[in-house]
Amino acid sequence: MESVLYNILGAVATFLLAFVVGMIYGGLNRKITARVQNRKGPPFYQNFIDAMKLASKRSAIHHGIMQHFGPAFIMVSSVMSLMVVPVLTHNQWFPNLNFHGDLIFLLYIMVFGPLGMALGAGQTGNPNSAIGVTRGLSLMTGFEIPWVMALVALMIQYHTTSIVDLMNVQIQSGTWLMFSSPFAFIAAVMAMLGMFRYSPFDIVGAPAELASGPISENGGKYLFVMMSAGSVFAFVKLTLYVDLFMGGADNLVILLVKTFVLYLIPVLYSLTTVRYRTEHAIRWFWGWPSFFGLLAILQAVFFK
Amino acid sequence: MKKLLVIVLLAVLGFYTASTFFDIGFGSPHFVKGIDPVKDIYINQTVKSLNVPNAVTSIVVNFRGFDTLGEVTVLFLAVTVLGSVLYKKRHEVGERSVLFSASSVVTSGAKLIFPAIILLGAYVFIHGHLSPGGGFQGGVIIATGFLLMLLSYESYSVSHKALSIVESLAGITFAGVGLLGLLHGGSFLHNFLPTGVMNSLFSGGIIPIIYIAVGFKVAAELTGVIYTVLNEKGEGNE
Amino acid sequence: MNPVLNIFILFLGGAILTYFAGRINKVLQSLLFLASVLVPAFLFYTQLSIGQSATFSVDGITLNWSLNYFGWLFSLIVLGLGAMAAIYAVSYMKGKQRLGTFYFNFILSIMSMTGILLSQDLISFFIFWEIMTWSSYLMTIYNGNKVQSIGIKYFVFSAIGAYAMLMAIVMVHSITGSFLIKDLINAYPTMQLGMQIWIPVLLLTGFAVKAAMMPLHVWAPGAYSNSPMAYTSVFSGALSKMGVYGMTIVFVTLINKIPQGIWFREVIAWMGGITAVIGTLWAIKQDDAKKLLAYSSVAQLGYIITGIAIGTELALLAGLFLAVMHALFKGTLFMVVGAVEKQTGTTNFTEVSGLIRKMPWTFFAALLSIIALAGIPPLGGFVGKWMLYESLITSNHYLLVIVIFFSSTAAFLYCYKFLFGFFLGQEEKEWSHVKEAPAAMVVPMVILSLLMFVLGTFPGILLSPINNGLQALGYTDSYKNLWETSVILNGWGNHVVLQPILYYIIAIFLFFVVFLTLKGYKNTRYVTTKDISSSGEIPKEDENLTFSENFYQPFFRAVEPVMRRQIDKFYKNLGEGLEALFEFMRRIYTGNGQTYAIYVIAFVVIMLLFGNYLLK
Amino acid sequence: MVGSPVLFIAIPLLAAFLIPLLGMIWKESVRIVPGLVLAYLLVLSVSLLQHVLAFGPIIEIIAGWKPPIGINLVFSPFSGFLVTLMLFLGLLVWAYSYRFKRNVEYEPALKYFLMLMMLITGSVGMTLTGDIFNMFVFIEITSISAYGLTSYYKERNSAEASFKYILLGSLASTFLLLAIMIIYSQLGTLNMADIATKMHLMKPGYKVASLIFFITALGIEAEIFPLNGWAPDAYAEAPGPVGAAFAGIVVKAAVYAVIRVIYTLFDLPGAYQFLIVIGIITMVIAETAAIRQEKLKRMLAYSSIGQMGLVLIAFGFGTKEGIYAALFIMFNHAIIKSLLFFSGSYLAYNSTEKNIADVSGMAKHLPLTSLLFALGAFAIIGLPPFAGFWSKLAVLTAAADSSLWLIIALVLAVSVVELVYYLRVVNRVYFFKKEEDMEPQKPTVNAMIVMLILGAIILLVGFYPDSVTGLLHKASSDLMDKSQYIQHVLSAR
Amino acid sequence: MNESLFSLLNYGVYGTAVILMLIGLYGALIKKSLLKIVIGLSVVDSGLNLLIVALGYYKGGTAPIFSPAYLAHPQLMVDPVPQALVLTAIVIGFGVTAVALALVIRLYRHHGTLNIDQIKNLKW
Repeated sequence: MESVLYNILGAVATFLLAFVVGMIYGGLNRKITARVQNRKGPPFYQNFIDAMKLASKRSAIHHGIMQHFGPAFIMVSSVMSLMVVPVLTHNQWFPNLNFHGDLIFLLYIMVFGPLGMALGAGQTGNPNSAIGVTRGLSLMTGFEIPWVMALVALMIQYHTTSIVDLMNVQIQSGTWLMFSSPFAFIAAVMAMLGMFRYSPFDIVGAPAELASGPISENGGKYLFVMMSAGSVFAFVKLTLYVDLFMGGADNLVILLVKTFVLYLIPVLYSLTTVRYRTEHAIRWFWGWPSFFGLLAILQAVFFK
Repeated sequence: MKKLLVIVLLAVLGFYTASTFFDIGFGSPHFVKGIDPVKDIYINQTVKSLNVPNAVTSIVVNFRGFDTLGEVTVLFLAVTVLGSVLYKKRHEVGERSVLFSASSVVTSGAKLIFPAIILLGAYVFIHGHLSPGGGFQGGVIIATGFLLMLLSYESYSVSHKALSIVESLAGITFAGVGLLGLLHGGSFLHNFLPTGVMNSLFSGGIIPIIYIAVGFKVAAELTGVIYTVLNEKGEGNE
Repeated sequence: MNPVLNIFILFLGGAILTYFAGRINKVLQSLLFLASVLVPAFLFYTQLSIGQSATFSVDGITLNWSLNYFGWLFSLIVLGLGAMAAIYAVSYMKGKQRLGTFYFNFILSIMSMTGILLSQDLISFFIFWEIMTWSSYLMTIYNGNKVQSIGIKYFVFSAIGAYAMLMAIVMVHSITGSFLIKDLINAYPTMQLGMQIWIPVLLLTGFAVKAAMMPLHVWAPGAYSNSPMAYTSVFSGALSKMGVYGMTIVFVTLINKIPQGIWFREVIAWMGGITAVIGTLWAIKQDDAKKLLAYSSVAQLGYIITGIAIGTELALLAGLFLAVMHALFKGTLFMVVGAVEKQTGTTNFTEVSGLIRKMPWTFFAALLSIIALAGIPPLGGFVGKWMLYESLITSNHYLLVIVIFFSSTAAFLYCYKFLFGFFLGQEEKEWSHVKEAPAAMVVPMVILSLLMFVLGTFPGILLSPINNGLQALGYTDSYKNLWETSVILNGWGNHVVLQPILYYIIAIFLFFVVFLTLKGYKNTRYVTTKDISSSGEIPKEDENLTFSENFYQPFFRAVEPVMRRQIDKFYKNLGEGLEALFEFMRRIYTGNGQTYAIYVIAFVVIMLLFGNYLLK
Repeated sequence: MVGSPVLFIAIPLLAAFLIPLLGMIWKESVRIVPGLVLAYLLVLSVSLLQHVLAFGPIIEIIAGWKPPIGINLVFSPFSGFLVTLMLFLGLLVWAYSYRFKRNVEYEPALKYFLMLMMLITGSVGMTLTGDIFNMFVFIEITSISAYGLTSYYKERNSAEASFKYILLGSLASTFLLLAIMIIYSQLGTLNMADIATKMHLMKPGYKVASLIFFITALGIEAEIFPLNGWAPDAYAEAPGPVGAAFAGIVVKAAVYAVIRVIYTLFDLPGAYQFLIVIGIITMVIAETAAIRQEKLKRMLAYSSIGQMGLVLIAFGFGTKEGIYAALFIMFNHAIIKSLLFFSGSYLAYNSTEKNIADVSGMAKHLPLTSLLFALGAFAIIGLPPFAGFWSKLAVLTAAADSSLWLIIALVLAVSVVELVYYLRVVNRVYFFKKEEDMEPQKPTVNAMIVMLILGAIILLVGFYPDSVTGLLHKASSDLMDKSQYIQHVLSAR
Repeated sequence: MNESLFSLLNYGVYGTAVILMLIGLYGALIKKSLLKIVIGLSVVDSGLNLLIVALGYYKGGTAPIFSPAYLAHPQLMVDPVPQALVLTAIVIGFGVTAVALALVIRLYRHHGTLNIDQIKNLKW
């Protein structure tokens, strides 16, 4: 009974951590972008202010029940992913529901959220929402390919479908997978660019074209939920990459350093590029990233 | 092109047929060695069992009488089919048309010869089992008599009904005799009557009966054919 | 009397009575129809025990019908879905033409599928197979003369398959002298290599057609989308599973017994994968719900085929689990389309939108089915997919797993399209009169979708009969005791307990729904879908805000090169070529009697020349 | 002895001669008498068949002369089975045509029924006879009746069809006589059994020549490609029931003759291969020609030819299974094709062209007829659980036992073609809209009964094939046993 | 009759018969007029009948009729069987020709022509 209590407390703690870190990273992104573009930019805690504001608002209208289910879906997705991904190695405060096959589970639960949100967005009847959703889903078919290739490469090389096992492999051998399986890492990172939907893959939200994309009809608490879910999700992804390729983290500091370094990749890449059209984005993912994914698989098959 | 093809095909066909028959040989018994052909049995049994001099007749009427029954049926059917093919609804039936009338030589001559022809025909089929000839030949001769009359006289007509009755009765006789043979002798067309004295008119059992029936039948049927076709209204001579 | 026989007599008698009952009374006909589906189904589960058999001798051929666990497993699909679809059908078909034909063929289809599952010899298997084919064919062309070519396409493919099967059957007979399946299985390992190859190839061709495998799938979209929807749910849900049933038997009892089987497994598995991708891509392109679901069926069957072809136990479990799940969700989805069609008269996404508030229960069923279809936990599709990936990876099919994964990711596209197209989006005035479908239609859909939920959360319920079925086919159960707790063993020896994670999902989901969504929903007021911020402006009353044309245009710009090559076109060209050839052939009969006579002479001459040549 | 096989010939001939007389007395009798005769013969043949199955073949001697001398009729299980089948179908055809409106009102009814009876008698004679020249006579009886029946309708192109038939028929009789004479010139006998015993004495060159002439002559009647130019036209132009009679009776007799000649008369093993080859060609060309037909009856005709090709293939295996399969197909084909002709005639009743398009939507107006047509179509394609399936299975099994895989594949491929063209028609009947100018015609009661009987047989054989297979097995073993045939015939008392 | 003359006759009779048949066939296959086709067919019949009868002939044989002189010498008779057969063949040939001619009449009525190339309503 006590362990259950610990688990629940730990889960809440993990969630809070993820929320905070995700929010801060979001703020930092805005700041960095602004600085690079020679602007001052908002403070890094701006996101917290926004969130507070949204959370304190009260929604007055709705377009149907699905609109309200959407945020719930995405939140569930984020939380579940968070539960599955180990935050710190061997730390009882950050327990997770790790099990064999959780990598595959993760792949699915991660798309659960966007799909739920898409449903919510759909019911609003705002055509822009639907357009954004179609773009988002299409884009997903793009980046999932290299991403899965990278994961499959890891799975077959180390005969496991468990994240924890992969972390253990790195601990035992002492090398990070990003060095022992470089192609998989490259493919995964390229896929990550799409996952974060920063430029050049930001056509989904496409602020200038679509008013505000799929989330345009949500406001107040719902926007808050979505925003926090997004932040948690960003944290989950970064942690997952760290776990898989960078040997995990023994304590929070290392975790933050590693994730931040990783986070800089999409952020900085977004500064140097202009937005792709959806089909170009998809093809881009099916080009070099997939090629690297293939190399990763070949490596895994032939150099075990 | 088509012609050439046909000629080539026919040449090959003719070559094969002819060479086969040349190989078989003409004028001498051609059966393979070591068999006794049926014809010997036929010739012997003609005298022995049937007491009839004409071997062809005995074959046609008795040994292979079944064929003859079929043959008569074919003729009967031909008349029927002819009637069906040339059938016209009643109002369509017109007068027989002739190109020109026969001269008086023909008409008076025909009248004169007609009974003789009929008589000859009757003679031929009645003596079918004794001398060359028989029911078919006699029947044909009789039919020529009717043909002559039909050609000579525009108005000459034969009663379809009468022809039909004759035809049917003759046919029934043939089949009936055959069935009687089945009843009496255990096999169809069995020669159940006494064969009598050879070379006399009333000999050979059922053979003369059947041949007479055939004679009547052939006569009636051929006449029927001629009459039906003649009644067809020509279209070139309106 | 033998209960096995009783069931068939009831089916057949019911079918005939129902056909003619329409002359007397429509209500009576419907009742008879229901009775003749439900009563035999009831008897099947109450009177029949495993191993019960009936044996006849027909024309010197021993026919043997008996029930084993594997057949029992599939009977769940056939009779369960059949019963639901029957209830649905009565309401769906109300007021339609040719009811007798529909009911008759419906019952015959169910009967023939039951027969297939009971057949333990190839002849009765084939007989029921063909009855199934023609009864479903008659359903395909039920809707009139526009669909003639579609129906014929279906039947031609089915016939090619069935005849391939028949050829295999006579091959078996020429070798073993018997038509019993068990004799085939016993004799198979000692056959000549040629036979060992040909028999499975031919059998698989037959099954692949029904299972809509890749080069033979072209009939499926047309046939699925043009039958009455009440039947299509059976057609796609259960009937296609007969192909899966046969394939499983062929793979497990024949192909896996010979060393060359590896080639079969690889080729068929890849074909399954390609089927999945092609089906998915085309499904995304469709603007008609029926077509979309039809292509989706093709794609889903691709997964199932892959699973079965891989042939490891986990893969078989995955394939069969997916088969059952597919029957459930695709059956439900076709019912949903039927309901929408019944209420609105169209199934085109570009015409219908925003039905969610009009048909909430239908939407609920559709939502659950779509979630299951997409393979998202905690509904049933996920467990199957998860096992499939596990088995693919652990059996070293690295590229195949990518292919499958791509197709299942792309499946989200059409899943969303389906839900959005019908239920979400603008609530057009045109459809303001639409009401929820009748209860008799809604109840089966809801029951089926709840079943999906239960099976997805407690997969052990389904996995243990599947395991029994596999044992009936000769698999030794390597981890018997694990089923109770839904533990799965993958190829690397890792034990997996899926269930807790599924509970967590449900728990968290409920938490958010109850505390966030419902509360918010209560506190807010509904406004129409016209009341939105369209780029900051309030849209005008007549402004078109429905987005349904070219839904996934960008996606198709990306995949265009793949889509350009169509297998349909190949078949079409082939068909046209054949027709031209046939037309040429019949010109042999010129109509000129003399030509015929010349043929005769030519025949004689040629024969003579040939005969003489032979003599020399 | 229950009765005598010769009655099969004698009674109808007697009746044929009687009918004109009776017709003068009572008009209706021209229609009734043939039916009575056929009914009687059917009873006779059934009882004889039972006798024969129990006690062995009956050899009927005609005119009291033992077989090599006289003509004999052989009522064996094989021929007896075919005769029974023919008479049964003949009776059905008669019953169907009894009130066939057109026959009664517009045409010379007298001749129709007479010719029909003679057609059947001729076919029966062909089957029963044990003498090659007698066979020739019966073939001629059959053909002349067939010419007449083909050209029966006046307003159509029937005369053209009939003329083509007669052109080829004349060639057939020419070649048949040539063949007979070549054999006679060598062996001095015309009796089949006798010829069979002496055949080994003949020079191979003569053997081949006479066999080829035989096959050509009989092949014209049996619709072997390329000798079957007449068939589609004749089927298409003859009255509907006559088409059924052609398919069910005449062709069966001709095929029987071909088989008798090849199996019993000659001892050339190459002839079996020849049967297979010619059967395949016939089947493939006929079925491919059928698929492009616009006319219903022509389509049925080509289908019929195709089935005959299949029968020849099955006979060509030369095994007992093959013969069994062939007989089974012949049986099924007789039943099913008759049903198709019968019901098809009513579906396209008021159409002069008998286009397939004309049957569209008839299901609504003629539900039972359409159902029966569909049943027939399904059965002939070989869909289980209808009759055609079992015969198809039998032929495939027989082929498999001889390891003729390519032939199996070909037969099955052709089945697909067959399926397509039948389905096109069934689709039209059921799922299309009726053509504006087509007036449906309700079948008469007797026609309906006939069709229902045929449908019932199809279902019976489909669900319970054992009802006929026992008979077929006996018949097929009868044909295989050549020496027994010879012994039976030559030792007749 | 000497041998060489006889062998000439040998070829002559069969040759004539076959040539008759060929002529008849040529007429039936090539000539366009229906009447000529029918005539061709009956010429074929004639040739065939001649062939059959010739087959039964034995050198020096007499008619197969037992006059008292030949009663003891049946072996001197020609073969009676072909004669009997030819009788049947002739009659049947007659029947067929009659029907064929009737059909020609019908065709002429219906089509107004005797050219077989124009009578092709039934084809394919």
